[in-house]
Amino acid sequence: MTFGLPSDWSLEVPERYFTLESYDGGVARWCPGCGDFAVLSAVQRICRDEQIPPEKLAVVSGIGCSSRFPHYVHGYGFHGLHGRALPVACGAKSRRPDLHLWVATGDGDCCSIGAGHWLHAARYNVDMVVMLFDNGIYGLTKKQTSPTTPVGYGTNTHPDGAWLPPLDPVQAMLGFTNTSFVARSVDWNPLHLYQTLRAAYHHDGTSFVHILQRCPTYTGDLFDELRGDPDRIELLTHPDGVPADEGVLRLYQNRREHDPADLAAAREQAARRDRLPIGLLYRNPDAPRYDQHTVEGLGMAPADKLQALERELDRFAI
Amino acid sequence: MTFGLPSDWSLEVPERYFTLESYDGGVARWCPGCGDFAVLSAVQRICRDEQIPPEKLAVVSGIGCSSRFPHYVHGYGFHGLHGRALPVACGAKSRRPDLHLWVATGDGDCCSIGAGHWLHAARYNVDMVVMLFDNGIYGLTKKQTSPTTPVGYGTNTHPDGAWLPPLDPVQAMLGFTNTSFVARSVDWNPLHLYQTLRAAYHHDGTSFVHILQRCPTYTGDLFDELRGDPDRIELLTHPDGVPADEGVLRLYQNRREHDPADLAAAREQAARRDRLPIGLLYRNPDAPRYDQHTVEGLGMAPADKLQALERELDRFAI
Amino acid sequence: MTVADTVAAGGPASAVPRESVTERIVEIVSDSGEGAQKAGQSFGTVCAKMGNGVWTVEIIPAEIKPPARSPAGASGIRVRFASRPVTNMGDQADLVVAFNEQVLYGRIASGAYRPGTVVLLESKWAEDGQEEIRRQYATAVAELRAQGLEVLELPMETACREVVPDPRVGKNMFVLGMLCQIFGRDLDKALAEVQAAFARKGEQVVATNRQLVRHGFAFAAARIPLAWDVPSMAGAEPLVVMNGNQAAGLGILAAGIEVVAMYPITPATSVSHYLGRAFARVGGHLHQAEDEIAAIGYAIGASWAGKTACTITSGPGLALKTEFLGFAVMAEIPLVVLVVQRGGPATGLPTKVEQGDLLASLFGQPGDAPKVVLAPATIEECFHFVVLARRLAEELRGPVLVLSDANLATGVSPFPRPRPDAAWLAPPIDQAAWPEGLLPYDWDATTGLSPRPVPGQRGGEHVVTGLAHTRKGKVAYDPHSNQEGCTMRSRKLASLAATLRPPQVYGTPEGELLVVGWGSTVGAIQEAVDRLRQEGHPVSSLHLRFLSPMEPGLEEIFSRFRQVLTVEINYSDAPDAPGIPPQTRRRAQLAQLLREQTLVDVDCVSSVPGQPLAPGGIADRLRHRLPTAEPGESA
Amino acid sequence: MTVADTVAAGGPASAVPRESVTERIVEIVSDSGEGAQKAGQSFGTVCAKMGNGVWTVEIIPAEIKPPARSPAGASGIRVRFASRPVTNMGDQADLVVAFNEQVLYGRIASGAYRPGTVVLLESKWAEDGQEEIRRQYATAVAELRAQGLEVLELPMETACREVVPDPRVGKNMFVLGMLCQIFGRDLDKALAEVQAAFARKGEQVVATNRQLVRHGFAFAAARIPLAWDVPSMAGAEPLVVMNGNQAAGLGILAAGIEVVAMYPITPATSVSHYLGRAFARVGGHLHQAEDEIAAIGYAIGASWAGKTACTITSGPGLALKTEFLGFAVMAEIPLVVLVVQRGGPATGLPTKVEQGDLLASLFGQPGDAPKVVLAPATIEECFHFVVLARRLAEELRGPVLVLSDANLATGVSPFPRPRPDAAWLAPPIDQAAWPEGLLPYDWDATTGLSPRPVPGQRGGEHVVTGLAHTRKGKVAYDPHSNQEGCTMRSRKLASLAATLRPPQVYGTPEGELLVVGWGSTVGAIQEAVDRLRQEGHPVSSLHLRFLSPMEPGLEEIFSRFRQVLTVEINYSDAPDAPGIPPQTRRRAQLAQLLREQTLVDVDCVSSVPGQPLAPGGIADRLRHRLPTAEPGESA
Ligand SMILES: Cc1ncc(C[n+]2csc(CCOP(=O)(O)OP(=O)(O)O)c2C)c(N)n1
Ligand SMILES: Cc1ncc(C[n+]2csc(CCOP(=O)(O)OP(=O)(O)O)c2C)c(N)n1
Ligand code: SF4
Ligand code: SF4
Ligand SMILES: [Mg+2]
Ligand SMILES: [Mg+2]
Repeated sequence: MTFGLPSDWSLEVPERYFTLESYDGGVARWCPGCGDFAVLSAVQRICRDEQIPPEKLAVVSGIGCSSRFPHYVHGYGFHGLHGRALPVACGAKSRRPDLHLWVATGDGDCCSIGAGHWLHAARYNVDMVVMLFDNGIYGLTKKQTSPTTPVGYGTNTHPDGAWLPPLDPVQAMLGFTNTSFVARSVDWNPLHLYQTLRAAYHHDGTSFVHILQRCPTYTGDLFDELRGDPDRIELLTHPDGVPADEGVLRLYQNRREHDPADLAAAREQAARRDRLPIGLLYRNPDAPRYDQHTVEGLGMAPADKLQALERELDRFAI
Repeated sequence: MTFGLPSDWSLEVPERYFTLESYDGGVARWCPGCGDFAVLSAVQRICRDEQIPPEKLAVVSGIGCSSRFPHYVHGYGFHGLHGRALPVACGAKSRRPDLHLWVATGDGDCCSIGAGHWLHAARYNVDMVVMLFDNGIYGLTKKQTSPTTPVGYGTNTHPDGAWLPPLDPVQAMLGFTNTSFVARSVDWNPLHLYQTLRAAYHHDGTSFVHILQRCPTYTGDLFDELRGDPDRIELLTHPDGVPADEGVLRLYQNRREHDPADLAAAREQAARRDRLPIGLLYRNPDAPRYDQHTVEGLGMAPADKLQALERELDRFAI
Repeated sequence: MTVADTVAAGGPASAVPRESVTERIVEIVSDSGEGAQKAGQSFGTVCAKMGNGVWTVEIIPAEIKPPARSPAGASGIRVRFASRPVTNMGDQADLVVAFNEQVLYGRIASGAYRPGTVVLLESKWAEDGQEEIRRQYATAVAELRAQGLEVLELPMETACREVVPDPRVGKNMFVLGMLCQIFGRDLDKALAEVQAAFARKGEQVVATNRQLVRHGFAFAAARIPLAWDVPSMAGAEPLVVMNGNQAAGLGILAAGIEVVAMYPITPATSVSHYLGRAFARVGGHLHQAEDEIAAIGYAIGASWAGKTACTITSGPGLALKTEFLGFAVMAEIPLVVLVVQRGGPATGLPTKVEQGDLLASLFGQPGDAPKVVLAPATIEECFHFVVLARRLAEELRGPVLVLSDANLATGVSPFPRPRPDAAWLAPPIDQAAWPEGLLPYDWDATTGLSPRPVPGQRGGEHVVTGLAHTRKGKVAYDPHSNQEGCTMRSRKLASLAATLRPPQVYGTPEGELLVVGWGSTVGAIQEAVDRLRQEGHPVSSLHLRFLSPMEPGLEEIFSRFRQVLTVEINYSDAPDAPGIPPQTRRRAQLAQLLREQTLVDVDCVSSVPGQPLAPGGIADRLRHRLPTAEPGESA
Repeated sequence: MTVADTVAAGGPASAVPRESVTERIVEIVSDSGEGAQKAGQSFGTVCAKMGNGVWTVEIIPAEIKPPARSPAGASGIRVRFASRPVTNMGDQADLVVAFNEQVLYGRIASGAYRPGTVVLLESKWAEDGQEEIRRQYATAVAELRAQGLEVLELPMETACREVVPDPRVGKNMFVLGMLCQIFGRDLDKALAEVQAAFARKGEQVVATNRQLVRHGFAFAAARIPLAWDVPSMAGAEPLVVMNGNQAAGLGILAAGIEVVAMYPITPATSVSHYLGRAFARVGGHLHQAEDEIAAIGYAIGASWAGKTACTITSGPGLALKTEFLGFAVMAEIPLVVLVVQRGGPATGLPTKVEQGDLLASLFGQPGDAPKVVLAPATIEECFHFVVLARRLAEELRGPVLVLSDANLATGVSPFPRPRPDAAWLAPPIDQAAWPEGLLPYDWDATTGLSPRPVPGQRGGEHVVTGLAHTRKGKVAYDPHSNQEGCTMRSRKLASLAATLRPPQVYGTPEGELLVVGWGSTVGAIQEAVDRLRQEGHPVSSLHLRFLSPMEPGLEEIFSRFRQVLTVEINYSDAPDAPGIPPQTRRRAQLAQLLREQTLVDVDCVSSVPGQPLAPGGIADRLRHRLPTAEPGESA
């Protein structure tokens, strides 16, 4: 067994520099044109730019096309069960504050089977980035209705079109208790995606990023309108928000100065149906973080543990 | 087997009149002073006032003190699994539009283990009343932290006080997609409770009623402030809202005319921390109802089924 | 002149006499999206229409869209057809049409071909623009020949160009034509298939594809020196052709089930894809739930409030339904649970074949949860067992599990058209007044059976609960009530068992070796038994369809054989593995049940390749356990 | 003059000589909230301190606050103490103190008393204001006497009033005093207990309660003609006294586990109640998750990222963890799973005793999920098995299930104080660089064991997945990889089995009947065996602690007995039940495993009363299966 070797938290000799290749987990096996590729390279670039040691990189996912994500990143990956990425991630972080935690989850994985964990993950607010890949469909299982499939959109389980109004993940998250960071971006704008994910990475707490993700294979036309007419999108700007590059500003002429500290305004923006707001909707840097609580007692010395243990036994001694 | 007997949907001879006793399921076994008693009698009174035939009464619950509810109502009861009342209720209603459906669920049952179903039940919006018994604790299992336990409140799993901010069910529901009715009442005001549940009963769709429920055994002091000082409560009034009796108006001097059609206003009210709004926060009578879709094809004649079946087989014939 | 030589030489079909054979296995392999599967299905249908027994199975790549020309990306179809009914995909292929050489590697790795298998290979790669591809192609052809495959390089795309600008769409129909010529199929039947397949896409498309079929037919006549005939079998009763998931879907319709609640999961999902289109036509309601727990909860709610509902899933979903299954047993709610097994444990092998959920189906629930477990052995039984399951669920007032698997789910084969009967349909919901004084759990002391009051029945008001309860449905924690409840629920299985007949032995009723199987392996096992018997080995087989309760008389049957072993597609420790003493050896799942029940030393031959079993493979693994046969017996 | 007569007559203790006996069973029963349990626990501790073996178990009503004076509402405690170690709650009580007569009915129904049991009954009801109550009381006393119970009516509350205004709070300590007098207990020890118990509540409260104890002592001396002595046993090694859930909690501390994730469920929750207070003191983190799936997911996440974590649950929660348990097996994540069994199936009997989760623990997962399953037999083992489980989970790189039950969870008994060892603690998380070229699943071909790279280890980067995978952790769907993975995971159990020794037979190594048990029944079974042997029956017993893999040598042990049967608290069809042919008889859970493994015709004596087994009850059920004993043997 490898256990029992001396623990060493500061093994960093010699100085290392990480390139994009340092995070390359091998050929990604998504369909040509899949939006997941864009997210993958954005994350790899952030890791490079932040110089995250690969061994400190923890990527957790559920099941789905998007949940294949960890396999394509060089680091420690946890490709778990459908819908269960968030509890695993919270547990992983509970005693490992040193790990950089990213979660990849799909609209079905997070909002359908994982919905209960999703709501509670917001409450826990542990420090991680949650990337919600929303392609409006179940991809891996070949085109069944997902909670975010538009009404009337034909799928294999609803050939005559989905019946229920599509779930709005952003409005839902803004209703959850203790949500501390909610942003939205689109896979087809790498600049905005990068800046959004990077802002999420720098937020202390759970950063939810709702990513509109193209699935050319099953919902190729889903975002045609948004992509064809950038005016259907409204760019949220603010000094505390997602920094907007030149290119982004050029493309999205509709902008709104939105203070991410204002929850009511965030809910209002999220509820709009005329235009789709992208950028940072809400951020509360002061929301309590469960992971600050869970690390208590970390690294207590064995001798102290044994002493405390004897004291516990004393309570039951006769 | 009892099957195969002729079906008969209109057996109503002679005229029947139902009294409170008609809905009496036997001695309720809650602790003395438990708020559940008040809810039980309110529901029984509504059944009497609405003259619901007991055999058409379907009461579904999960597991918990509050989920013992069906046992104490004379009617058809489903005392199911912890957290799973809502999927069962939706299934029960799917082909039985004639049943009057009530769901009893606790803050743990609905908001913790049942959270995923809760969010999706809002989307389905089938016609039923969902009574969320919120005593801020796990009662049946003897005082463990629930999602709604206040920060710092001592429980058996958190003797030094709950750590996470308590989940706000009303704000959550107002963020869910397709929520069509959200109200709040308190067990210690029978008049308001009755009127609120009755309004819920008359709403077409899923009516969520957040009931602040006393648990003298484990959280006896939880609502002292609210009960001691009625001014901590703000009564929501509106022609489309919960009708307020004299007694209620006398007790609650703080009132606000709130239009339940206004979602933004509802979210604002729900977010307030100075006073607790009770009454109808939100109502959308036009939200699509899944149960209007699920009944399609109901009662198709056997002969027609066999014909259709032959046509199906033709598709595979060679 | 051998096939090898003629093929090597090439030349017209007329160069060889048309040889009559009893069966052939054909594959079409390609990159995904090249239409190989459509061509194969059409060819299979033509063969079925001409009176052959047919089994087609699709070859599916791991990813949704694998890169082109990758061995792992092999996509396509296998068609096995014969002069008798075909019940499985068989051993190695006789003929394969390949659109590129790389995909062949994937198939070879999974043992799909043998020396002598004829490969009709697209030859365009030889002149490809990329030097790399030209080299790959040359190497591959050499390697294939070295392995003894008979490779005939053909410019199929070039030929297609004479009909269509872009052969990528269309060459599949060209291949259909080729196969019709090679196997002397009735061209009109093929053209009719094309008509049907493309009707929706308009006259122009139909015309072009018919043209392609004719063209492929002519091309083969001129260029491919192969001519086989697989005579049809007697008997012209009306047939239907479909896969096991479609059959199960039709069974749901025929059973009069009105509510199916599911959550998508491979390989079960295609049942709901079928229902998504068809269910409404018979007035049914398909519910895609937010997860598997909600799906079974919804189905149980629907059953409770009215007609018996159904939920459909596979391994991981079955795991999530564990708690609710126990509830359905405890509260006695009728329910049909269709489990299309896949490779496990955990997410395992989502698209692959395994029979690994037997013990979980019987024993998954904490506490004692007796329930009925059935396993259809054929595509036809996928239909009829669902009809049966609905009835059993109501008569026994509880859940009935139907264990299908990925092999049945994806295999396509013809079977006699069912004759739906009004008696199969669920009766209307009983809303008559409930008999005065009759209790909600009026257990018959011997059978454990009891009638069920349905909401709406005046006087039947009661509460169902997952807690221990009395005949009145009242919660009770006393020793007697719990013992009685458990006993009554278990008694129901015994009362069903009493109605079952001993299973039929395939082969002679006594001998050296009895092979016991369950589920989709029946055809492969019986073919293996046939071969061994022809070699003179006294081998018979037994196939179980009821796993809980089991069919009676097994001890007596086993006693007539010197060896009894099960053949299963699930894990068992190899008997000769290092550090595996017999006492702690972990055996195949059915073998465990049989040993416990009969105390006979039932051995097992099992593995988890993720593939259906091939008759030849089974025969090989059994042969070395057998004494060498006396020649006499082979007659 | 018999006890009966003296008791009937009443009078001072001095009226009878102090009789020395080897054991006594005492109960205090009351409405809930009357402090009976506190009094009983204190009395038990006093007995333990005086060197007796002790087993106390609380009597818990179904509802949280049942109405007063209701038979179903019986709340209280049983204390069994003896001149030897006590391992179970025993048979019928010798003495019962009752605060009202109604609660006695509930106890009688569950067979707690026998003719001759002495009842010290509160007499105030005879003069109650309500005529109804007076009548109930009179009827009950008559009925109790008619059933042969020795009822002594005592004005306990009146007596208490001399010390406190409201006897409802306080009479429990008065009873403690009474019991000390009756059993000649050291009054100072009792007063010390009171001191400890009430210290927090201040001097005044302490003083009053000490006063009550003294008063009860005197009262008994003056009014109760009973005087017994239960001599202490030899050996004065330091002891601790606690219940099995506290022991398991301490085991978690002693194992160096730092993360426990759970969701509340009876009867497992009290472990987390203890951890809620104690865990932080050793630097641990208790996570109450949103549900059981999240709890095990959180624990698996914590294990994956660092130290082996633990999750705790009972039946319904175990059902929900089914899928994740399969994942832990597949991905090889160390995990400790503590299952405190209760009555099933479904919600079943939440507070009651059952051993019904054995098969679900072994076979619950779809696909093959080999895992270690242990069952502590005593409260002491609840502590040590958790320590063992953590080590096994790491060495075998997978989940280890520890099956406790409601009997161990609620029983309180002294055992030798453990001597915690630094070696028991989990080693610090290894963050050293991962050896160059070492694969993440470097399975040893024989043992299936492999070292595990932990996040943070440079060079060990890889992905864990629930899909079939290679030694590199790469997803693979090919036949070889899946077969190899399944084999390696199964091989791990064999390698553990190889290290196990055959279990020890209790009694002679051969004879007529061998009784096999597992879990919390060991004490009751061995007492039953003792009694039968005293009657001259050649009966022995065997107790299994490893259920997966099983301890070796069972066939050999079984071969030395004419009959082998299991005694279990789970369901089995009665052999003589109507319509239950032997082939389809559904047997007790361990019996099924033993039959499959040994092919010995292992029978079973099992039932689901929701109660712990009593030695007398077991002996009765075994006796009629035995030939009448030869007198000679009884020596
Ligand atoms: C418990 C369980 N249920 C169902 C499945 C089948 N399944 C795999 S992925 C998936 C949904 C994928 O959709 P989404 O989460 O949106 O991810 P995407 O493929 O679209 O990226 C489903 C239902 C499973 N693997 N496990
Ligand atoms: C699957 C499962 N997990 C846990 C439990 C134990 N349990 C029963 S009720 C309950 C929570 C009760 O709290 P709540 O839902 O708020 O209802 P209350 O008792 O407060 O009315 C729990 C955890 C269970 N019965 N089943
Ligand atoms: S199916 Fe859709 S989501 Fe999945 S890989 Fe292909 S394009 Fe991407
Ligand atoms: S514990 Fe609380 S919630 Fe439960 S019955 Fe008693 S008072 Fe009511
Ligand atoms: Mg998706
Ligand atoms: Mg509660």
